[in-house]
Amino acid sequence: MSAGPTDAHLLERAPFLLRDWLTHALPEPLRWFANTLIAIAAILAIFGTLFALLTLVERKVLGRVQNRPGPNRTGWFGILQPVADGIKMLTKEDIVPRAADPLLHFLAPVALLGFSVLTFAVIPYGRDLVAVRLDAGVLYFFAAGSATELSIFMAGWSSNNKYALVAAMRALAQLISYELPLLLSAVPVVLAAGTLSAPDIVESQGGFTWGFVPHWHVFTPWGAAAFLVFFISALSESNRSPFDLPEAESELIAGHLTEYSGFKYALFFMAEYFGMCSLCGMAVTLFLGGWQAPLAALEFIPSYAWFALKLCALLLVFIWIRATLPRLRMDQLTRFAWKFLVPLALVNLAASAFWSLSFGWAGPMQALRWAIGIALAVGPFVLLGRRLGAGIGPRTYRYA
Amino acid sequence: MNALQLCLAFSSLLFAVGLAGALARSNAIIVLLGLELMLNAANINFIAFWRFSPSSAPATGVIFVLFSIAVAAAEAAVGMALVIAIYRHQKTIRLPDATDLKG
Amino acid sequence: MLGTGLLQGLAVTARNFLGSFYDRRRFVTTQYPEQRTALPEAYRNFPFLVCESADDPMGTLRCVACQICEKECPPQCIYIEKSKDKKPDANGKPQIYPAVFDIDTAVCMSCQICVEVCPFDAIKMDQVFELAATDRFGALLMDRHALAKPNSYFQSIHPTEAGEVDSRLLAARLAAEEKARTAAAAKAAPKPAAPKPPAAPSAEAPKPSPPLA
Amino acid sequence: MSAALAIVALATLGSAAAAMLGRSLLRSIFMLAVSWAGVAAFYMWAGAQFVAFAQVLIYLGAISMVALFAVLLTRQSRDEASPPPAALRRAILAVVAAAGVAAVLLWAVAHSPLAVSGSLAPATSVRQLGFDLMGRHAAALLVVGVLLTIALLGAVVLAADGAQERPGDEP
Repeated sequence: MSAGPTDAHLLERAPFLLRDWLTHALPEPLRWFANTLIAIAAILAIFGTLFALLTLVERKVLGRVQNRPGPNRTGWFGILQPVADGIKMLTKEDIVPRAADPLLHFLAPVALLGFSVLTFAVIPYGRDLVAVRLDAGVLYFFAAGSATELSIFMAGWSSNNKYALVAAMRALAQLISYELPLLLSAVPVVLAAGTLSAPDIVESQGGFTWGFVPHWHVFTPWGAAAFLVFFISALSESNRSPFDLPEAESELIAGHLTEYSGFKYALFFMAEYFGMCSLCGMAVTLFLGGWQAPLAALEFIPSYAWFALKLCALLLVFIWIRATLPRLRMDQLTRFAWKFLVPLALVNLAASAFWSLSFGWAGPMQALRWAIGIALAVGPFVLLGRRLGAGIGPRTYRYA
Repeated sequence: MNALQLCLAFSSLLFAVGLAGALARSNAIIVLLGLELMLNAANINFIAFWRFSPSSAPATGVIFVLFSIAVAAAEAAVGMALVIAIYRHQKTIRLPDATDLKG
Repeated sequence: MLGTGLLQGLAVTARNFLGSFYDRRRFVTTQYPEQRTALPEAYRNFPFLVCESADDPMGTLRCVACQICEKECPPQCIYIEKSKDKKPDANGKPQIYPAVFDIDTAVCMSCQICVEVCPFDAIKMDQVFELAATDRFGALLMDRHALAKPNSYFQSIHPTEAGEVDSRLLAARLAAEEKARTAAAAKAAPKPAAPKPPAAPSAEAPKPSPPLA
Repeated sequence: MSAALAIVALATLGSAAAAMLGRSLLRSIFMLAVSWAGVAAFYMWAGAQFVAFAQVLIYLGAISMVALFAVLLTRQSRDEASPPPAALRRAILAVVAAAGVAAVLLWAVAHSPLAVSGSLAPATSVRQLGFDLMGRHAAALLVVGVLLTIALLGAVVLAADGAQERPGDEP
């Protein structure tokens, strides 16, 4: 963690003041170590709490969408439900199948959680509020994220269960397919910002046009398209509905989690929500201006509050989508990735290159720039969408 | 032995392990992965030389490794596709059994 | 265009989400143990025995231990033992009564056949559904003390059916009393000119036609 | 400094050797993944962060996945059949050959006059790397791009089912 802003007001500096108050007595090398530990502890504590609340909020929102109240028995409005769930998970028996590979069976949830936590290191949570300031932070994020696939496969294979194995293969195919559009939709942002460092990408989105339109990447034509692709891929990468094929309850019991119980199951659950949070955090960083305030007049609110607000909004959209869309079929899933998202992301790369090249255009040329930019974003969407819809229609069953 | 020599020894041993695997095993996938290990050993050499003997072009070693990784990825993709094609024809991926040119 | 259907779906869920906060008709959940909805009148689960008064349930059971229900019960969950002696029923006639009347609610399948075959309107379907017990065997086997419930209770849970049964029973009793009176009058009158009632004025109980027959 | 290198090297070599010796194919691939992660750790140690992340992304995220897929698609039995004598002889020969190669290489490493400059290479920023890739090495980058495209197409053609579903080809 860096030194922290000096000219910002008190609330903005609060995390740094708190940290320095805790560690100011320590000698220099030890102090650095303690600061790092505090950063890790803070991330784990905050996202652990967020995970607990998220499980509750998800069930509440799903309930409300289906016109029921959701869990409301444990504590005030069900606020203690996560605690009850946690106690239940912890006290359950940990069952390892006799035919399973015990080492990999144990290692899978640990590795998955480890890699998911690693991705939190490079996300800037506020002005100068980032655990590790890496030059290649975005690449680090995707590298750590891609390693989670291996853990899911490990879980599915080591269970020695046919459902788990099918789920593992599905997870592999799905994660490989959606890794590509996820990366490709992040590339335009890197192109526009000229850096792979997450804090610098957020810095590059500062400022306002006419005082009220923030310079976030999502407010450019290519940015909107890239955000769409990134968001859909993030849904898929975090195994969320409508892309939750690896754990499709209706056909695969619980997918790769079939043979897991008790605390290991809880770890998987936690890792899944951590992955969701970190992907949303990256989406906020790349496209929604990170910790930047949406209006200049609102900059008095501390930056980390803005980040938290945007993160929670994205997470709510995740839940909203889960409440709405039914699950895709496997062939639809891969077709959607390879025939729609990847070409869209590639065309979008060209669109963002055009946007960068035409930076200097002014006056009427500015209108032309917007027209071409929007055409480059919307055109491929419409054309590819038409082609995509062509093959997906109702299926004819030969033997049914 | 200085640090550079340690790195080079590390890479030589990794290369030998990969070579032994590629020569000894009959499973096509393991042979391919042995080749990948040997490529990795070469990459380690590039990084070691870049690290310990700075030249006029500061990033050359790193860039060479990047290219090498790209080539390794291509090799893996084509290699695995070949393995699957062989399996489809011969119903085996044991290399000693895959002796026919015509499948 | 691609995605318009998805947006429509999202709009529907959003409407439901927001609607559940202000529209009580949408938000239909009843918080069960605290709030209860009125059960529909036709709801039934397990049988109970009708008695005339809550003060003396065992003395006023309508059941005469004819054992028709025991024989008809498909899962055979009813067990009856007849009494050796007789007790006067509601009309003052001496009747056999059930010394033992057990229903195993763990076996009962709520088919209502016992109710349909009972000639005395003595067994009816109850609406009590909170029967959970920690003892699998004893707690779900109900004896006649547990099964006996007064007619007023029957009135409260199935008003339509109970009213029908009551009016039928009343009509039968009135007819029987009328018959008895005319019989008594005929006996008292010396002249046998009065038309004789068709049915024999025997001491048989006024037998209503079986319900729902 | 050297201790960290030794730990990383031992872990990498150990898992690589275990992968090459293991009977279970999938376990071998997991061990190889560990070994590739070890190589990435070596890159981190050597200050080549970008390469380390690329290594993790490509080897752990892509190549091990492709290998796992190949294993699952070509699965006959869980383990290889027990080695026949010919295979054993070949394995011994292979180990001897590899040991010979290792000995020669190690001798060369130990006896070469390797010029080590006192200063370590300056850590290259990603920006510098990007300028180099697009400037001095633009042609090579282009060639690699073409190579990857062709490899991808070739892989798809090779792995695609040769017997395409012909019309009227009822199962």
